[in-house]
Amino acid sequence: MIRRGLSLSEIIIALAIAVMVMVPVTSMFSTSGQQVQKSRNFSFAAGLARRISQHLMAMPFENIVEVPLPGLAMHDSPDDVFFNPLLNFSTSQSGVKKITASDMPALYGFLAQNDFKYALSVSNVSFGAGDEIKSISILITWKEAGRNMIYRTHVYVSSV
Amino acid sequence: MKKLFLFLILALCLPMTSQPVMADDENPAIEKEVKVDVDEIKLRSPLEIEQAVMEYMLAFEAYQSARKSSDPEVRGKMVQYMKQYREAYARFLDMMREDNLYEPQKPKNPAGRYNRKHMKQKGSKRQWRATAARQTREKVKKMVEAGASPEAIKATIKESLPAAPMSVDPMDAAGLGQSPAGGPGTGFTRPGDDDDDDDKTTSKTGSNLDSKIPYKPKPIDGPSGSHHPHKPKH
Amino acid sequence: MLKKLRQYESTRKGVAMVMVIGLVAIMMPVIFMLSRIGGSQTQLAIKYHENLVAETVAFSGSNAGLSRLQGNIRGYQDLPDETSGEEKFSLNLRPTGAGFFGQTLYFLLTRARIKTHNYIMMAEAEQFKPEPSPPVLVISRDYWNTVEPYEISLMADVLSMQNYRGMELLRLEETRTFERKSTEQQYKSEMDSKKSSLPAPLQTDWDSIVTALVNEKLSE
Amino acid sequence: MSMYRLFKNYRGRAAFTMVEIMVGATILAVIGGMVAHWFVMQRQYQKRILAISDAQQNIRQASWNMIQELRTARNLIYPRLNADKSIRSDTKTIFKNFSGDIVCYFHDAATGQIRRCLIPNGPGAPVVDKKPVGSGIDKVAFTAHDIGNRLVGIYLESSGTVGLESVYLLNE
Repeated sequence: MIRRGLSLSEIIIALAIAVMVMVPVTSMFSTSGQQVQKSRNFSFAAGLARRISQHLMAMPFENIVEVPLPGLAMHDSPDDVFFNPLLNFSTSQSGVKKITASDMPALYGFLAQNDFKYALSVSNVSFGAGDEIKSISILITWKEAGRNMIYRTHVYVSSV
Repeated sequence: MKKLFLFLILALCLPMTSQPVMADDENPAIEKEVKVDVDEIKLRSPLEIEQAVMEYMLAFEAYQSARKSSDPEVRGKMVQYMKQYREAYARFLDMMREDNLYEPQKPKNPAGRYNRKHMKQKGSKRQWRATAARQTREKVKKMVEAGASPEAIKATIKESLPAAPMSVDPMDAAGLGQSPAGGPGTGFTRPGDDDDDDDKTTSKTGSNLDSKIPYKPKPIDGPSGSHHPHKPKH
Repeated sequence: MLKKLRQYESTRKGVAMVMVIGLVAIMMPVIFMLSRIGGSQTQLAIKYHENLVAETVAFSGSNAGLSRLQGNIRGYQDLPDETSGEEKFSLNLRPTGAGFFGQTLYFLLTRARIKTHNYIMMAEAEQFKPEPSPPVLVISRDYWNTVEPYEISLMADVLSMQNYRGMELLRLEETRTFERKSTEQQYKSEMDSKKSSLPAPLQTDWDSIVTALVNEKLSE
Repeated sequence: MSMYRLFKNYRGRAAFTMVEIMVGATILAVIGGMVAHWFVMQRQYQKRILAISDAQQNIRQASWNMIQELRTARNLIYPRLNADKSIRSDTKTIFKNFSGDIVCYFHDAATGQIRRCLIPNGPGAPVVDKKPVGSGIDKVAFTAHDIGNRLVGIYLESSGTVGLESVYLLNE
């Protein structure tokens, strides 16, 4: 019998197999890219929620109030205790930096692009006979590839 | 005559404002693990101890009131209030260290240890009064909210400290015609009995509390690379 | 004709073999590089993220526990796990003794575990006896944390934590005693003497820092 | 038939011919070119993704290291609110840790590292930790937010990625 070697169809099949191997690998790679972007937003949101939870501990109890959905944006927003003003390297009020396009362009761009917002849902809870504990749900919302995303955490702050 | 009258008032009012507790409701599982040298313990005057506790408690109340206030003036004094609380608490801890009632690396049970010695020396436990000094706490709170200076608060706290021991030695009380559980008509109860039962934890074996070398479990693969975040650097 | 065809066939075969060898030579490193890049990075990212989330949950749980104690609820030994958001935390209350006003002294242990990441918060506190109207006074002090995989419901583990913490408390006692026993002048000169050995960025503001330290120095 | 001939017949050939190699190489060159182009594009994309991922990683790591110690610290010594009660930021922060010792985190812009320095609250010389608490950090701001000196905001920036954390110092 004469050995004919690899036929064209064999090569095509071989190539097809190679392509079939490559496609998932490349798609896996592009998903890992998306994953990184996604995890950046998620992790940023978790950081924001943590930040709010920490500020709640330090602020006067009675000032902890509801911030209803759809929530407040962090950029171009009026002063609050959590995000604005954000920085101040000077020794007086005049040097404060807020999250605006002029003060902090990079952060402003990122927040505006993803439309990051925060909301607080506050309820008084009573574990005993006292009514001096606030149970606070912190919600961070943002938009990612046209989808609405949410990160939620929960803290208790007591008045005593 | 006046003194006798005052004494009677005190004897009648004190038990009404405070309640006796048997302050040795130790956690049996933990106590079993902690070696306490009873002979080393010093029995200081109870009044001195009660004053120290009352002082740090009231100082904490002042600090806490300032912390929760929304008045910037009041909040501005927070740092001094905290300093006063820390100082008062440090004084109390010093006292406990001197009397061998407390060691930093062992669970705290100062009243329980005091009573062990009391028991050994006098054959009975001292009856401590449960009081959270409610009225004084309220007073301090109101003063802080009204913007009193930390010095004024400190002075008020000093003035409000008990002048006579709040706790009772059952033997002395017996000598004065009082029963250990309180004289008739004083409304003595044993509040420690109704809510302390849940303090008992189940005993688990294995401890090295008294060894200075800490028990070291297997480190987990933490990303910081160190298996203990606050390993003393000294 | 047949001979020509056979020659042609063998040429095709050669081309195919060169291509196969070549493709393998090109593709293998590409696939290798791609697979290397995606995985490890995302894994590390997830690890830290989980660590931080565990910490947040434990913190929240500890707050919840202390709030409950202020509302005079006790007996955490038997409490089921609770959640903060979607993550679970467990609480354990371990009374260690009594204070002179009959207040309960205890540790409140809170543990959050996300996969292999562990975060335990240990709060030492004292709860004064209930008054007619709660919430009661709870003085919570000395929070301490660890990432060791301790079981907060096991006595041996809790004692180990107490032991570790005790070592740091011994140091606290030293620093506190140093502050209390030295005069303002002594304290200031000790702090001033450190200036020359500080890294450059600290030296610039060190004088004002010493002023703050001296102002807040504990005294007898 | 000799063994050699037998072998040659069986294999059909001993080596590739020039034509075979040239045709194969041409096709490979075309494919290789396409792959190389795609590969370069991917590398650029990867670099961007990796930069973001690294930046996130740097931020998370630095946050985690600092938050753990700050959480159980006793009070903030520097920075503090301005005289007019406005917030105050700096590239370093100094606080008393759980054991009452003085700890400083400071940013070294030249190396992009955040370093930790332990200053004994008592006799003894300051020691800078060998290992940085954070690296690859372009900008840092520690901001005092609270008059009680127990709340510090942490702003971290690494290759355009930002982290906004805050820590409340728990110890009374």
